[in-house]
Order: sequence, then structure tokens, then C-alpha cells
Amino acid sequence: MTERPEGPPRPYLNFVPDYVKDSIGKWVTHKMQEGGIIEHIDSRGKKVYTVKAASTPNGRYSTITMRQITALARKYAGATMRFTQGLNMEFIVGSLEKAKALKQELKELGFPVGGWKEHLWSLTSCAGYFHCALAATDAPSVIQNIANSLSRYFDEEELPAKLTIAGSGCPSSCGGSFLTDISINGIHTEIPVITENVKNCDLQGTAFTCPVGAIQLKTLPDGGKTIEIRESLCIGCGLCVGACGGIIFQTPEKTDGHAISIGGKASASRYGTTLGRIVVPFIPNEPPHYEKTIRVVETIVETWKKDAKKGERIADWVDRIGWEKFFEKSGLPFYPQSMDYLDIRGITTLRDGSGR
Amino acid sequence: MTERPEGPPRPYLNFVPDYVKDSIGKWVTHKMQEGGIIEHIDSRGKKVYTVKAASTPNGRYSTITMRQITALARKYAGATMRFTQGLNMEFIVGSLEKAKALKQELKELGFPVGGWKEHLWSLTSCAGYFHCALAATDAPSVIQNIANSLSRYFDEEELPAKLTIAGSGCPSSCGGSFLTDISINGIHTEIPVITENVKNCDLQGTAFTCPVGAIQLKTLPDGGKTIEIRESLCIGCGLCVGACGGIIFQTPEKTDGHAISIGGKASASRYGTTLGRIVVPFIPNEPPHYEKTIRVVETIVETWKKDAKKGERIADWVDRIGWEKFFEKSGLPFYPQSMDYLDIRGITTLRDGSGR
Amino acid sequence: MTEVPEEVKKGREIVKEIERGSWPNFLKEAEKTRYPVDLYGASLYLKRDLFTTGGYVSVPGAPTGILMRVTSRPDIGESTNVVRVLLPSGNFITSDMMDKFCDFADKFGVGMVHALSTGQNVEIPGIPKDRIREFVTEFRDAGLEIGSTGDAFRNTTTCVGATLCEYANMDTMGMRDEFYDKFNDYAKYPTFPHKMKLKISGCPLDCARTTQKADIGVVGSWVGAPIVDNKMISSMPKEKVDAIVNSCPTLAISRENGGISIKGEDCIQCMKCLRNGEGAIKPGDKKTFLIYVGGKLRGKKGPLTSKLLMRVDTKEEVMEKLEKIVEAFTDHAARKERLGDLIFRIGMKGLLELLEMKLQALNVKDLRTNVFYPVSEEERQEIANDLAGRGK
Amino acid sequence: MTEVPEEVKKGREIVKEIERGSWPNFLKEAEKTRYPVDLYGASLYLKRDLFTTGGYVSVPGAPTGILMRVTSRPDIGESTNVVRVLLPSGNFITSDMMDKFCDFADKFGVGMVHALSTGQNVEIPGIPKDRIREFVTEFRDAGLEIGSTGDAFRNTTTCVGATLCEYANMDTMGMRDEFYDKFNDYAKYPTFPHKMKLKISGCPLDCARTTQKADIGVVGSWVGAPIVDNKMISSMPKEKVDAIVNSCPTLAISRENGGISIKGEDCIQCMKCLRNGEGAIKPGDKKTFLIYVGGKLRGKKGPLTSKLLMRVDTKEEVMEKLEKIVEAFTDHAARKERLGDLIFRIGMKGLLELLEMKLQALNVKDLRTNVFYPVSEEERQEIANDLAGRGK
Ligand code: SRM
Ligand code: SRM
Ligand code: SRM
Ligand code: SRM
Ligand code: SF4
Ligand code: SF4
Ligand code: SF4
Ligand code: SF4
Ligand code: SF4
Ligand code: SF4
Ligand code: SF4
Ligand code: SF4
Repeated sequence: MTERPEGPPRPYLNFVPDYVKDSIGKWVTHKMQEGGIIEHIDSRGKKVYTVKAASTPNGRYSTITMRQITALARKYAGATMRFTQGLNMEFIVGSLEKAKALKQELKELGFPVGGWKEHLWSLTSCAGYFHCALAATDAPSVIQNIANSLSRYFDEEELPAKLTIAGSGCPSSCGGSFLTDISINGIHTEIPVITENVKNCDLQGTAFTCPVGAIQLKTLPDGGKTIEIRESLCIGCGLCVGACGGIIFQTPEKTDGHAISIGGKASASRYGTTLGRIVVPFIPNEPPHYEKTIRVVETIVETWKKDAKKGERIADWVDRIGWEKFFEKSGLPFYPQSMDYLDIRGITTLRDGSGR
Repeated sequence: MTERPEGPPRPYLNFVPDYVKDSIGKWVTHKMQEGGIIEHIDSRGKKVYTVKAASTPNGRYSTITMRQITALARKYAGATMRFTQGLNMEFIVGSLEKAKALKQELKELGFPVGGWKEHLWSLTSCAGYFHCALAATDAPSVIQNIANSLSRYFDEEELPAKLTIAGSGCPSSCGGSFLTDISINGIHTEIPVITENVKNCDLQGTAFTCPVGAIQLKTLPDGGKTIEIRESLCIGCGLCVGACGGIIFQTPEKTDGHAISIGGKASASRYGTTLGRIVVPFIPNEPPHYEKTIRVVETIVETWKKDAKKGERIADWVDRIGWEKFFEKSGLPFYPQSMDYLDIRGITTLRDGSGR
Repeated sequence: MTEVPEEVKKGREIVKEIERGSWPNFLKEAEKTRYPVDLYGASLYLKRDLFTTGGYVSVPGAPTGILMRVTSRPDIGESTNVVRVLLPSGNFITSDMMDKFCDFADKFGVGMVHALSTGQNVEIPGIPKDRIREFVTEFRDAGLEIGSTGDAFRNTTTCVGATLCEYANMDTMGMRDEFYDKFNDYAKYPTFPHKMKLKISGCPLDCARTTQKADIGVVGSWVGAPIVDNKMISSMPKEKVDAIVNSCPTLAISRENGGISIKGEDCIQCMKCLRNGEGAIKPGDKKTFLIYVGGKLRGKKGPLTSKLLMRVDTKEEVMEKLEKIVEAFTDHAARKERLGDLIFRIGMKGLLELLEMKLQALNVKDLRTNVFYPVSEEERQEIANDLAGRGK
Repeated sequence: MTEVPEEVKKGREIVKEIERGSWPNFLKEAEKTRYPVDLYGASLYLKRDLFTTGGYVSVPGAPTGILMRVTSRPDIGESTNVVRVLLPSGNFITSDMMDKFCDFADKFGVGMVHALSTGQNVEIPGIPKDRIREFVTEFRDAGLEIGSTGDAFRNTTTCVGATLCEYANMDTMGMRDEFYDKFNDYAKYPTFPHKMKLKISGCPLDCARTTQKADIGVVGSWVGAPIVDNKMISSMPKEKVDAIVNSCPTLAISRENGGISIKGEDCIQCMKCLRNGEGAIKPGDKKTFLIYVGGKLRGKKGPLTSKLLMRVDTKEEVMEKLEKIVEAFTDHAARKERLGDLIFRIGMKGLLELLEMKLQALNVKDLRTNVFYPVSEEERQEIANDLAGRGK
């Protein structure tokens, strides 16, 4: 047996560029240089530059392209690079000239450089049909279309504030939907049914899969076992369908789709962390270009851009004007599913603050 | 049969002073004159004056006193007067001189005049032990003590903003507690028990009384009927105890008391209508002077006065600083009952606005 | 002479203590009447309520009933049943009327009046059970009205509104009069699952607390921007105008050549600028009535603030909708379920269905944070159609 | 030559459409690999997912398992199982390491790398089932580590923290390293009721989204006022300083002789002034770690943001508490119940009891609006004692 690492490679110092090491913990400020380049200044006046480039919406690359990117990291960035929370690429470079040259090469390779401050920061997506068994909507292709439609906000036009977009193929929300300023959330709207193929599945295991315990084991007259779904409990998450070939959605092409939510954000600034709110409860899947979805997203961005004060994230903006005016101003129709299931309480709450 | 009015006396014009009638609907502005006197100005420049005097906390008067008050209305206010939402007396007077003279006479009768703008506006209380069958705490005597302790804020010292105080003897909240900036809310902390006297009660009627359906009819082995209380459902409201002499709280002298809530307000200004929040879940009843209660109320008022910005109601102030800092700054201990039973959701909500 | 029980002696000491202090004192008042102060004192000493309810006794002329109060210590103090009296709108009481109340209180009661109850009625306590019929007859013969009990409309209350206040968007007192002209039966006969309360405020400052303690609340308001007198504004000191501009929660107000300008589409009628404007800013011209539903304090679920049901343009529509709400309530609420609890149970959407209305954004305080809701085939179709119609 | 099925033909047309546009394109990338684009295209045409799960296959060296992906149309495209790779902290990848990933992807997979997953791992898709053991052995021999699957700690993620960011109150990347030094077993062996995620942000701007999608979140912060360089402030234009003063949500900042002064007791560390301060305002000196619990996105109840559990002063205390939380979770969560859902079920108070802690004001977002809670005899006594102790 050879010596094997336990856990991820570490210590991290082995992987950061040398010229960053002695500035760690000593940074005092940063300055946005041209789009996508941040100048970081440490307490002794030393500077390094981070260059941020956009990624594919779901982070999939051919090794051919990835090797080209690696080569750029070797050439400009101390032979190391990182990926951000927003799935973007980030290179740490020792001088502004190098940073600019790197930016140029990245753009030539097809990767926009930008995405800080009052811009589109990131678009992220889960695996969707591309790799996953649970998708109600193909988040990657939806997000790819949104990216095309909004790309100018990444590196050219300004927005009122930061904008993040995420898409997930199903309620598991692997793409980070609900968390971002605008999210695409896959949703099944039918209850799965059980076919005779269910006999090939691990019944006990399938029952455990269900997050709400809607799947019950049953004994058949002939002594055999099967399972039943209690419709009143089922939240349509689709986990059982992914887990057992004998459980199926009958007409996903009609009943699957996605909801759009807005106003998620994590940052403590202003009122603190908050989840996205459903503004459109269902849009059917219409590849390749998902026109309806794109129109809704564009409408939200345009309305926000026109109406928000500088510095207002979507959540802050809606918080100021209220939901009624959001629907008025955007012209989006309002559907009853959007109502908070707890709103019926009529209990009004004080505004939340972060860390309170 | 004599002609009888159906419903309250009307039209209302029969009851307002003559010199107000042709200004109705034409008011353009008002000005605070000296404490407790508002000058109302109509579109033609005509002025009338309202004089507001404090009442007893629960609005109870001897006919002797009431006849003296009526006499003042005859002398100064067109032989009519009104009572406000805050249970105060209001007289509408034709000139500032008369208003001042009335104010003087009211004060001599023992009724402070004041209570507008950044002052204590009103103290209200339900019937409590004084008249009601359901009281867990004697709201009138508690509020009487609070009135004594805070009286200077009605007509002398300023506060950051409007202050209203209400007390109710039980969760029915007849006094308007929960609605006001500071509220005293009577609370039973034991589950009532059934004694043999229950046989004298209207069992079906008693069962209906229970708001949560915790009372069940039972048939006894001998064929007789009785009732049972399902403890897990009972919210301790005490309605059944008031309704049937055979249901009793065993040791109300130990288990009854009151909670204190803060931050209720109805006005749309700032974030709109909101209910009070429980900051102290239980204080035992300690007549005559309820020292613990008074200390808590004084602490809240003092902390608010010291810390709030001008114009901030208690709700606005807490909204700005957060609950953690409220407890820090006031030094009040925090008890787990104060937590919102829905807060466990961890779902953060956007701020509420009025009329949204 | 009979022996004075210990609790009465101790109770008297407690009462004396409570009578101290400068504020108008209900016990000093009670001492001037025949109210059983000893009973009250004893309850304070014993720390327990010494009354039980006798329920409501329905008598001719007062079908919703008179509130019976039974002493559990007749040795110390008497039962003290109470009659609740409906007042003219705005709680205006002429001196003559108040004197009559006092006369009745002296003749039938204990010489005490309760002015006002928190429900904005006068009460006359201490009427012996056996004199109630007599009281009611004489009282009504004198042109006065008893009410506000039972499972019916309790007293409808209003702020003073247009009668005295420049913020008023409507004649609140007049609307109350009309309510009784039209719906007195609702108030008089106890046919509801539980009590109902209607409250009316002339503007969103909501002096009548309609948004907190009314099953049905009506608030006068307007649509769009308030009306600004920029002549007056320009003559104000700069800080004053700054305060007006900065206090708007939706940032609807901006400076404009020495004056201010208000963006109507952003105004939420919060009244802040009107309050700060010292007469230079008035409610807008396009009046509207906000109808709120479901406020109440106890019920089954504890305090609930009300929810905005809709905006209507005319008083007539308010009255129509009111009737519909009452119908939905009487048909669908469980026994002893307040409207707010019915809404809690069936959802705002459920109530709207009963009223044959559709849920709108204005009904909603916050939106959902998960996708675990049903979407029917028709709904999928409807949404697809709506969104397809949207211009490119 | 076999006939191309209709759905593949139509699927290819759809794929071509999606490949249009300027943004980096995952399909253009996929076309350069052996990934089954036809299968994907067909699923878009059919509007249904064409994979089913094959569960996790546990192999030596990767006890939490490798994710199996089974095609439901083997005639069109192959199964595409995926290996998830743990990266160095901060997701720093040297060019050598990335080249190795590419080598493995070429040799075992379809020539594709997934960089990054939303859980901040690299994935190598397309490993045939029968080569997984071989892959794992070779991969680990090359010094690389597989993980982040199963009912164990998924990848611990951090923001870049002190390594690049002046807002950092701690060395987030170092803390992650320490986590794996100490708790690698939690990550390696699937012994939990459901997955757990730990995320770490260096400051309350929360770039790692710890407050949204971490079962346990750690945020570096401080107590009291930020540190102000008033020399820099006084040299700023007035509007800039006004903006700093006005943007503080708690109004903790005031002007003071040309500079500003911050009231420490009012600061909630929202970072607004630091963001506006252009280096003139820094996090305070008195560092603290905020521990959040219960964030997650699906579970049983849908998305839940996390709740503040406590503030601690040292990294050691963070680690201790983490262990306790894990214990409480493993002992008390139901199968497939995330920590957030456990808290939903037993309440924050319930969780704190399991941790032998008391509920404090900092745990609470909002307070209760009704009195329908139990108060035990001891609690009554405790409250009475506490309040009696309060000075006159
Ligand atoms: C790189 C990244 C962290 C990481 O280690 O991955 C990051 C790093 C920084 N963030 Fe962030 N944020 C990063 C994702 C986030 C996220 C999470 C996300 O976007 O998914 C958040 C919280 C979520 C949210 O949107 O609320 C986040 C909220 C912020 C904020 C507050 C923004 C706000 O509107 O409230 C700032 C401050 C600002 O922009 O002025 C900020 C500022 C910064 C700065 C620019 C501050 C600085 O330079 O001193 C950091 C730059 C360090 C650098 O050069 O790498 N960072 N930042 C992430 C880049 C994501 C991307 O590719 O787009
Ligand atoms: C008389 C009264 C209505 C009535 O018909 O009974 C009343 C009448 C006025 N209110 Fe009120 N408010 C009255 C109870 C209320 C209530 C309910 C309560 O206190 O129980 C509220 C809403 C509850 C709340 O506290 O949020 C209320 C919220 C306001 C506000 C908003 C205050 C705020 O801080 O948001 C104003 C505006 C102001 O004070 O600048 C206001 C202002 C006014 C003014 C002064 C406006 C004016 O003059 O144009 C009205 C005076 C008319 C007059 O001279 O009679 N009135 N006002 C009530 C007197 C209560 C008392 O005796 O203290
Ligand atoms: C007299 C009054 C308090 C006062 O001292 O001023 C009062 C007194 C009583 N209320 Fe009330 N309520 C009074 C206003 C209120 C209010 C405030 C308001 O209307 O503005 C409320 C809260 C608002 C609301 O309706 O939610 C209120 C909510 C209740 C409730 C809770 C109803 C519910 O389930 O939601 C009860 C109990 C019940 O009806 O089952 C109740 C029951 C009672 C009874 C009848 C209890 C009883 O049977 O013993 C009390 C009689 C006390 C007595 O012997 O004098 N009272 N009651 C108020 C007279 C109102 C009127 O004139 O019409
Ligand atoms: C690869 C990844 C998406 C991506 O394209 O980047 C992913 C992919 C899957 N997730 Fe996820 N999740 C991924 C991040 C997330 C995140 C985001 C995060 O961690 O930051 C979440 C939401 C946060 C959270 O944990 O709440 C997430 C919440 C889930 C859930 C919901 C768990 C729950 O009950 O709360 C499932 C379903 C489950 O575990 O039962 C799930 C299950 C899955 C499965 C394994 C479903 C399945 O068995 O088919 C997906 C495999 C897709 C595939 O074949 O490639 N995935 N998953 C992400 C890998 C994370 C990693 O590297 O460790
Ligand atoms: S969100 Fe759903 S569809 Fe997307 S990767 Fe996760 S489990 Fe699969
Ligand atoms: S769809 Fe989800 S909730 Fe419904 S039965 Fe399947 S696993 Fe359970
Ligand atoms: S609040 Fe309770 S104690 Fe007070 S009057 Fe109403 S029912 Fe009686
Ligand atoms: S106290 Fe209230 S909730 Fe409990 S049984 Fe009696 S009526 Fe029902
Ligand atoms: S609610 Fe409005 S209209 Fe009515 S009295 Fe109050 S301020 Fe005036
Ligand atoms: S009423 Fe309120 S929202 Fe409307 S302009 Fe005035 S301050 Fe702004
Ligand atoms: S969370 Fe704070 S410390 Fe970490 S990268 Fe973001 S801004 Fe910097
Ligand atoms: S960090 Fe936020 S709360 Fe603290 S002083 Fe700065 S702006 Fe105010």
C-alpha cells in the first residue's frame, strides 16, 4: 500500500502563488481596475491582481479547453488558479500588465472577463438532463440562454447592483437556486405513479428516499411486496422516480417545468440573508430557447434596472416598493401559488437583520 | 309600543357642536397649542380647539364625577363631548381662551390635559377582577400603577414618539393589549381541572365555549354525562372557567400572572400595522403595587427614551436595533417563551408594508 | 354586627394603596358609588377573580343579550350585571344624554358609568337581574339603544374622521350611520358563528385600529401621489424639506426647483410626508376605500392583524362587499371561529374563492420560498397563455 | 449503418440551437469530448430526463461512494458515472494538478472535466462502472482524494478569506485544512442520517453563502465598532462621507469633527460602511466567530436559511461545538432529515437543549405575538427571582 492522502490536499499554502504568501492576512484595500481585474493592496503597499473570467453555466469543459486554461495559469498566474463560489475562474497575477495580457488571452479563448460590483457576477447551473436522474427542467440549457441574453451585463453595461443567477433542475436546488437574485427552479407538477417494473427496485430503499415519507410498503394478496404513494403527502420532488425505474412521471413533457424566484441573497449588507421568492410558479420547458422564461427574466432585469436606486439588490428594491408594485411595474401576472403558505397567518413580522 | 330607535342614535350631526358643522370635511391643518389643546383650521381660516383630558384607566366613573364633567361640556363645549379611541375625553371648543379655561377646570377636577405628539397618549384597561369572570390578572390596578409611574409623560416630559399602553386581564385582550406600544397581557399558566360541581353546568354549552375544542363530552359508567379537558390542546385561555363554576384553576394565586409585550402599532407610518411582541413571558400578580411589572415597564420606557431617534415608535426602534440589542440595552433577561413559535422556520421574510 | 372576613380587611388595605397617586383613579371613583369595592379588594388579596359569568340574557328589545355577572362570594359583594349602550357615531355624547345615563345608573345601577368601554360603548354596571327588563324598556323608551353583545356585529367604531380631521379621506361617522341604516339587523340579532366587528378609519394612520382589531376594517385612502402645495414647501427651511424627502419609505419624493415632486406610482400612502408637511401636503384626490379582513385578538390562534382584501372606489361597493363577507362568514365559519381564524384555516385564497374573487398581489404580504405547491393542468395552460401573450 | 432515431435527429437540431451565442458554452465543450451529446439532445426533444440513478457504489478508498448514473436509453448513449474530487482549500488548483485531472479524464472518462461543481469540487464524469476501482486506486496513488458523497460531511467550502481579501476576520482556508486534519472521518465514512455541509466565510458578506446552504456555517466577524481611519475619512468628499453615515442600517455612525464616530454597541457588523469606506474602515479588532445552523435547500421543508446559534471567541471552540452539533444530529435526526428540518421539528430551543445550551436573544429573529405558551413552576420561580433582583 502506498501512502495516501486522507482528505483533500493541504496545507493550502502549497497551492497559492508564491507572491501572495506573505501578504496573506495583510490586505488593506482593493480597487477595481478595468472590468474583471481587482487590484489588492497589502499593508506594505504590495499589489496583486485578480482576474475573473466567466465559465460555462454548469462548469463542464473538455480537457482540450481546460488544458489551454491551465497553460494560461502557467504563463501568467504562478501556475495556479482557483474557481470561485460563482463557478468562475480566478487568476492571481503579479502585475497589472500581466493581468491585462491575461485578460486579452482569456477573451480570445472565448471567456468574458468581468463580473464585479454593479454587474452580473455569475450564472450557475446544476447538472440537469445533462447528467442527473432527477431533473424536471434542463437547467443548463435554460441558464445558457439566459447567459446569452444578459451577457453584456457581465462586462459592459452597469446594473443597479450585484446580480447573480442560478438554475436547478429540481427542488433539490443543487444549482444554488433560491439563493440568488434570480433563480430558475425545476418543478414537477404531477404525482408519480407506480408501474409493474417496481418489482425490480429496492422497495425499502426507495421508500427511504422519499423525504416526506409518502411511500408506503404494502403486502400484495399473493404475499409479494409493493409500494404505494400517498398523494396527499407527496411534494412531487421526484427523488423516487430517480431512484427506481418502476416509478415514473407519466407525462413529464407536459407537467414538468420551472418556477422563477427573485430576491435571494446571502450578504449581511442591508437586511441580511434571505431566500428567493416565487414570482412565476410555473413555465413549461421549451427548448432550445425557452422564450417565455427568457422574457420573464429580461422583464425582471429591465424593470429593476429602470426602477431601483443605485446599490439596491433585487431583494432590497422589492423590499422598498413592495410586491404589489413589483407586479404592477413589471407587468408580470400574479398567480396564487406565489403566496407564502404561511402568509395566511396575517402575523406581521419586524424586519429581519443579519445575525440577529 | 312607543317608537323606538333601531340602532344607535343618528344622524351624527345632531350630536356635534353647532360651530363645527360647517367645517366638516373642510379642515386643512392643525397646530398643537399648549399641551393637550389642538387648534384645527378649516379652509376659510375658521378655528376650533380640541381639549383632551386623561381618563381613569378602565373608564369607570361615579355619576357624581360624570355629572361634573358634563357640566364642563355644557359650559365650554357646546353641551357635547366625545370619548376617544384611547378612552380619553375630548371637548371641542370655539376659542383658545375657552379651551385654556376648560383645561384649567379639568385639571382642578383631577384630569390631566395633554397626550398628543411625542407623549404618552393613552392608558387603557379591560375590566379585570373589577367586573369580569375571566381575569388572570387585574389589569385595571396594574395600569393604574403604570399611570402613576409614567404620568409626567402625558403632559410634561417628552418621549421619542407616541406611546400607548394597554392592559388586559386574559388572552381575550379586551383592553387592546398586543396592539399598543407596551401591553400587559393576563395569562393563566395552569390547565383547569374539573370538579364535581361540573354537574351543575351546561356541559354542551361549556364545551362550545372552548375556542380550540379541547373540551370533550364523556358518558360516565352510570350513564351520566361529564366533560374532559384534553391537556395537549388546551391553551389555558380560561373561558371554560368563567363559563362553568365546576371548572377551576386550582392555584391561580400562584399560576396566574401577566406577560409584557412591546411594539404594537396600527398606524401605516413607516412599516405599517404590527402586533406587540412578548418580551417578558410571565410576571406574578403582586398587588397593590406590582413592583416587578412597574420596573420592567419603566426600564423599557427609559431605554427607549435614551436610545431611540426622534420620531421612532418602540416598534421602529426595535426594528432598527434588533431584539438582541433590545435585551442588551434594556438589561432585561430573555426567556425562551419569547421566541416566535414560527421563527424556527428560519425563513426570513421581507419587511411588511402597510396596505401591501 | 357581622364579622368582617380577613380577605375583606386585607383587601381594603390593598385598595387604599391603589388609590394613591395623582392619575384619575377608578377606585376613588368606585368608592363614591355602590359598587362592591370590598369584593374587588378581596379578589386582589386572594389573587383570584371572584366573578363567574352568567352568560347573556336575552330580553325583548335586546335580543343579543345583556351580560350577566355572578359573584362567587355573595357574602361580600353583589352580582353586577352590565348594560352596554350604543352611542352616536364618533362617540359624541350630548350633556343631556350623559345626564340621562347617570340618571339610569343612579336609579337601576350602582351609581357608576363606564365611559368608555374599549369597544367604544358606554356601560351601566350593577343592574340587578330582576330589574333588567324594566331597565331595558325604560331606557329604550328614552330613545336610547342597547347592544354590542352576542354573536352579532358588535359596535361599529370609527375615528373622528372628516368631522375634525384634515387627513380624512371620507366621512367616517356618516359611514357608520349608514351601516346602521342598512344593516341594523346584523347588529341586533345574534345569528353569526361568533362576534363580528367593523371599524372605520378615515386615513391610513388608522386611529380606529381597524387593521388590528376589526374582523372587517375600512380605511379611507387615495391612489397616486399626495397633493403638494409647493408654494408652502418653498417657504420652509431646508432641513424641514429634507426631512420630508428623506422620510418617505419608498423614496417617492424628490426635490424639484425649490419644491418637491412625488412619484405617484411609488406612493404607498403611508402618511409620513403629510404628517411632516404641516398642511402643505394633503391626501390625493382619487379617493379609495381599503377593505381589510380578519383582524382580532384572541379567537383560536391568538392575535392576528388583518389583511388587505381589496380597494374599491365607492361607499356602495364597500357595503356590497361587506354583505358578501358576512355571508361567507356565516356560511363557512365553525362555531366560535372568528373571521381571522377562518382565513387562517382556509387561506386567503380560500376566502377569496368564497367571495368569487381571485387572489391578487395586493392580498399578499410575502411570497413563497419553495416550490411545493400544486399546479393544475388548467393553471399550467393559463400561465403558458399569459406568458405567450407577452410582447417580445 | 443503423438508422438514427427521430429523437436523436431532432435532439441534434436543438443542441445546435443551444450552441449559438457568445457565452462560454457547455455543449460546444461537450462536442469536443466523448460525452453522449445525442442522449442529451434526445432528452431535450422528449422533454424528459433519460438517466436514472444507480445509487452510490462504495469502493475501497472511497467509502462514501461513487455516483452511478444509468442511461435509460443505452441505444443512444452510455451511462456516465462520476467521480467527485476534493480540492485544496479555496479551490486553488495548480496547473500540474489540473493537468492530472485532464489526464485521468482522458484515460478513464470521456475527456471532460466538471470544474467546478456547485459544491466546489472537480468532477470527472463518464467513468465506466467496471473501471471505477482501478480509477480510484490510481487516482489516490497520485496523491489526490475522492469524496463529497453520501451521508457524511460533503466538501467543506470557504471563501478565499485572508488569502486575498481585506475584509477577512480569519484564515478561512486554514480553518478548512484544520477541519480535515481533525474530522476527516466525518467526511470519509457515511454514518450520518443525511448529508452535512460545513461552509466558512471570512466576514458577514458571506461569499461562501454559509447562511443559506450550510448545515453548519462559520462566519468570521467582530464585536463592537469597526476601526476607522479618520485621516482618510476627512480627506474624502462630503457626499462620500454622507453616504457612509447614511447607509448604516442601525444609525450607529455619526459625524465627528470632520471625521466620523461609530457607536460600537449599535454596530451589527453589516459591512455597509466598510464597503463604502474604500479602505478607511476596517473590521474591528475583537474578533468573533458566528456559528450558524440549519441552512439547506430541499430536505423535507424546502429552503431554509440558517439560524445564528452562538458567537465564540476561538477556533478551538468552533471545533468543539461542531463536534457537539454533529453528535446531536446523528443521535436525533430521522433518516434523511437535514439538520434544518430537525430544528424545524424540535425547535431551536430543542436543538439548544440537545447541546446543553439555553436559548438566547441572539438565536431569535422575531418574538412571539401570543401568550399560548407553557410556563412551568420552575420557570415562574426563575423569572420572579430574576426580576426581583432588578435594582429600584
Ligand atoms: C471570489 C469570491 C469568493 C470565493 O472565494 O469564491 C468573492 C470574493 C470577494 N467578494 Fe464576494 N465573492 C464571491 C462570491 C460572493 C457571494 C456568493 C455568490 O455570489 O454566489 C456573495 C454572497 C451572496 C450574495 O450575493 O449576497 C458575495 C458577497 C459579496 C459582497 C456583498 C454584495 C452585496 O451586494 O451585498 C461584496 C462587497 C461588494 O461587492 O462591495 C463582496 C466582495 C468581495 C470581494 C470583491 C472583496 C474584496 O476584494 O476585498 C472579494 C474579492 C476577493 C478576490 O479577489 O477573490 N462579496 N460574494 C466569490 C466570487 C463569485 C463569483 O465568481 O462571482
Ligand atoms: C381622537 C383620536 C381618534 C378618535 O376618534 O378617537 C385621534 C385623532 C387624531 N389622530 Fe390619531 N387619534 C386617536 C387614536 C389613534 C390611534 C389608536 C390609539 O392610540 O389607540 C392611532 C393608531 C395606533 C398607533 O398608535 O399606531 C393613531 C394614530 C395617529 C397618528 C400616527 C402616529 C404614529 O406614531 O404613527 C397620527 C399622526 C401624528 O401623531 O402625527 C395621528 C393624528 C391624529 C390627529 C391629531 C390628526 C389631526 O389633528 O389632524 C387627530 C386629532 C383629531 C382630534 O382632534 O380629535 N393619529 N391615533 C384618537 C385619540 C386617542 C387618544 O385618546 O389618545
Ligand atoms: C367591556 C369590555 C372591556 C372594557 O372594560 O372596556 C369587554 C369585556 C368583556 N369581553 Fe371583550 N370586552 C371589550 C372589548 C373587547 C375587545 C376590544 C375591541 O372590541 O375593540 C376585544 C378584542 C378585539 C377582538 O374582538 O378580537 C375583545 C375580545 C373579547 C373576546 C375574544 C373573542 C375572540 O374569540 O376573538 C372575548 C371572549 C369571547 O367572546 O369568547 C371577550 C369577552 C368579554 C367578556 C364578555 C367576557 C365575559 O363573558 O366575562 C367581558 C365582560 C367583562 C365585564 O364583565 O365587564 N372579549 N373584547 C369591552 C367592551 C366592548 C364593547 O363595548 O363592545
Ligand atoms: C454535482 C452537483 C451539481 C452540479 O452540477 O454542480 C450536485 C448533483 C446532484 N445532487 Fe446535489 N449537487 C451539488 C450540489 C448541491 C447543492 C449546493 C451546495 O452544496 O452548495 C445542494 C443544495 C444545498 C443543500 O445541501 O441543501 C444540493 C442538494 C441536493 C439534494 C437535497 C438534499 C436535501 O435533502 O436537502 C439532493 C437529494 C438528496 O441528497 O437526497 C441532491 C442530489 C444530487 C444528485 C446526487 C442526485 C442524484 O442522485 O442523481 C445529483 C447528481 C447529479 C449528477 O449526476 O451529476 N443534491 N446539491 C453539486 C455537487 C456538490 C459537491 O460537489 O459536493
Ligand atoms: S437540482 Fe435536481 S436536477 Fe439538478 S443536479 Fe440536483 S438533483 Fe439533479
Ligand atoms: S415524488 Fe418525492 S415526495 Fe412524492 S413520493 Fe416520490 S419521493 Fe416522495
Ligand atoms: S381581557 Fe379577559 S379579563 Fe379582561 S375583560 Fe376581557 S375577558 Fe375579561
Ligand atoms: S382553558 Fe380555554 S383552551 Fe383550555 S379547556 Fe378551557 S376553554 Fe378550552
Ligand atoms: S384615522 Fe386619519 S382621518 Fe381618522 S382621525 Fe386619525 S388621522 Fe384623522
Ligand atoms: S404618503 Fe408616504 S409613501 Fe406616499 S409620498 Fe408621502 S411619505 Fe412617501
Ligand atoms: S466573505 Fe468576506 S472575507 Fe470572505 S471573500 Fe467575501 S468579503 Fe472577503
Ligand atoms: S458595519 Fe454596518 S452596522 Fe456597523 S457601523 Fe458599519 S454600517 Fe453600521
